[in-house]
Amino acid sequence: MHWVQNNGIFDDLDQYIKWVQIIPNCCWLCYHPPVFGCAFCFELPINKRLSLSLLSVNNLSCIKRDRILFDELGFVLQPGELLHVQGPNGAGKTSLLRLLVGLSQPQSGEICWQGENIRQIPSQYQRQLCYFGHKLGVNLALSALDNLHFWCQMQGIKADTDLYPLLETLGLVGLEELPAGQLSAGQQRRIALARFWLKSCPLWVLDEPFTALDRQAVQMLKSRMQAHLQEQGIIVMTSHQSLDFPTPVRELHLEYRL
Amino acid sequence: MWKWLHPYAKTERAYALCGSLLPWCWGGALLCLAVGLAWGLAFAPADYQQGDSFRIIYLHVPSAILSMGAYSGMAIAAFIGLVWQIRSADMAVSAIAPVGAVVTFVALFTGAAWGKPMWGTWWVWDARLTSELILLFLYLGVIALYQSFEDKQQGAKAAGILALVGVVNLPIIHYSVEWWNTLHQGATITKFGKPSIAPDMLWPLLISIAGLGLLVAALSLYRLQSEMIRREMHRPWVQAMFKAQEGNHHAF
Amino acid sequence: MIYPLAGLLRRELALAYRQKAELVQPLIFFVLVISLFPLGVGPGPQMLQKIGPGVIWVAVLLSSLLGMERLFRDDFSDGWLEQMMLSGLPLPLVVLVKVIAHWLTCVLPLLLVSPLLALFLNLSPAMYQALVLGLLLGTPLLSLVGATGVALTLGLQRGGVLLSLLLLPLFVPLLIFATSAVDAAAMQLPYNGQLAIIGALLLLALALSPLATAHALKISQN
Amino acid sequence: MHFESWSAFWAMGGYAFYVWLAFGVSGLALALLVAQSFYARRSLRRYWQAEQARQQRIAASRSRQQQNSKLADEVD
Repeated sequence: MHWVQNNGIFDDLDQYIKWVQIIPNCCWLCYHPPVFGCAFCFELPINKRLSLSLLSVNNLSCIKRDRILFDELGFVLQPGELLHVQGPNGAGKTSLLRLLVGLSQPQSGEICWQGENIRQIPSQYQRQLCYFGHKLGVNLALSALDNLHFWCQMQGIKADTDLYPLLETLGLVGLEELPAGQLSAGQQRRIALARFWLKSCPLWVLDEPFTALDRQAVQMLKSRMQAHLQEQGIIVMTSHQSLDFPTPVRELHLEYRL
Repeated sequence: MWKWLHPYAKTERAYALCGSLLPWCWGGALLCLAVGLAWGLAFAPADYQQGDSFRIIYLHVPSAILSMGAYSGMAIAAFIGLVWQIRSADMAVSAIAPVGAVVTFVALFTGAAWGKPMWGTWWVWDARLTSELILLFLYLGVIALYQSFEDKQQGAKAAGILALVGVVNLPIIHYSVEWWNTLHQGATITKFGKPSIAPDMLWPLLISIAGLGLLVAALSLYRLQSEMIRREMHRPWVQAMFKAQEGNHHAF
Repeated sequence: MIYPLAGLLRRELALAYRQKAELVQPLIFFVLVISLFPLGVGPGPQMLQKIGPGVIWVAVLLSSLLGMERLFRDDFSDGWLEQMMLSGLPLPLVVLVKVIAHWLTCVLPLLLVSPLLALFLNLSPAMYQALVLGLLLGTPLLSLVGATGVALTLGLQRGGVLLSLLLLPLFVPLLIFATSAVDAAAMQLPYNGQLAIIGALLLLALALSPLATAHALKISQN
Repeated sequence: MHFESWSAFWAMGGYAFYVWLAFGVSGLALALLVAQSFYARRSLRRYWQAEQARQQRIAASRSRQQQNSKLADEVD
């Protein structure tokens, strides 16, 4: 089991559970033995402790066309963490992301949001996440403005805020009312990325967000992501570029299996 | 239900179960078909109205019953696959569909060959023939849908939903066609009616129904096994099985 | 819940407005098919009246198949479907909204050109009335069942022909009852029964088809 | 036995063509289905054997690559 730990203490979930059981009132934030006066040092049942991590993935496996993409994958993500999924083409990065957002169902294993399986709370979970996939979800016949407007309506976001300033910061000035089909690939991706400015939600899932973007747009997205992390958000993303974030980035390597 | 089904959710177990049922099905099918058809063809008395042409009944009725039976079996498998997410059940849908389609074709063809001496034409828009024809189209739809998917697992699930949609529609189609038939043709076509069939004629019929049923079951199970192998080619259990078979050089 | 769904409906209508040409094509096809029949079987008014209901309904089925793929195909390929599935809205309701929008934009125009057909095929006013009532009740059924078929064939590159193979057998009962309603009207007989059955079928489809479609859409994402 | 002779049996009371046509075509259809089922299993097996060979080729090429890189390291 590849347990992606967040502070290097624990190699796997079992070890974590053992540790928590040995020292029942250890600090659930930093796992240290209880310190008098620490607000986080109090007794918590084990399942509660695990549930406090926002997104936990347990024993996940994915099989496509009789090929094991990954199995027994597990990790826990806490607020303010970024998971950078890496691996060669065909290793299952996109499949993992689609499993995480609940678009496809895993062969085995579970994905929990605040301790509850996302299959049990689909709509509640979906309200907490924003997904940027290979397919942008931008209709080429509609304008950038309409695309975002209808997306906001669907998400239940009252888009009383003017969309023009946002489109301006995204470098789409003057293109707001053109059909998206007339824009370049990078510009279309910017339209889709605007969602991360519109919806405030803790979990962002991005699949190769930097491809086809120019340097300025990449920089803008990166700073937006850092701001999100500072607001205790969670990001799961794939990218072939290395992220030069000042904050620590957790990495998950998927290897290509035959 | 779940407790009973769960062990067979593992493909390997389901494969073994199929393997243990198969010899009985093959044997029973051959025996029953041989007895039923020989009895029906050679020993049963001729019908006083239709003469010896009625002997087609020993194929027509079993295949007509089994065509519906196979479809309901397919729909049940699809339902199990849908609700309990059992992979073997999904595979069963794609395994049964071709068998059911062939049986439906047999029912249609024997119906036509019976209709020619009785009604004077190969094809009449008789209610039963028509709904059988639509049933064939439903089968072909399921097969075509399954075949067009590259990802067979996805294809099997889609075919399962189609089978369920079809099974909801089947009674509606059947009754609508029957109603349509009476509306348009009324009593112009003398059907066979429902004469009380003599026991000498009935027994071989029952035996051949059982025989064809077992044949359908055997073929479905055999194809289900093939489907399991195809879908799980790289799993250890298939590897082990093939290696063992290669060891003692037994072809299938 | 209402606000997002209304937004979805508005989006569909806006899209249809942008793609007017695509909507008109099935309509022209419909009128063309129907005007081919008098050329094929001869212009005798009696004959046309006799085959009229069947011809119209077969043409409705065929032309509705042409526009059916619009339901989900574009959304599937540009990723909007994913966004809809992650919107937190119940998928069956989303499907229902899509179907309503599809019916309004693709099928309703068929109803609007139907007086023309009554002229072409020499239908009596009573027959025309039965035809319109049948179309009103029957075409939503077409859209609902069609949505399931489209959702099932979404994962395929070319699902067009397959779609018709899947759907046409399912439309048999509708064809039978709808045409017989018009036939009954031609003979001055009551046709409430047929309409009631179509209505019952519509309710059944309304209850089951969104669920089946939603499930098929989920499968298409796997 | 209902029929008096074999020729009467084959004649089927004058309906020989229809009866034997129905039985023949049905038998043929079912036999084809059975044959196809068995053939499909055989070809699955062939496919598996080809797949085995492919895996071996991949493994061989990998070990060769590793050896080459080792040699290259040694040269360095």
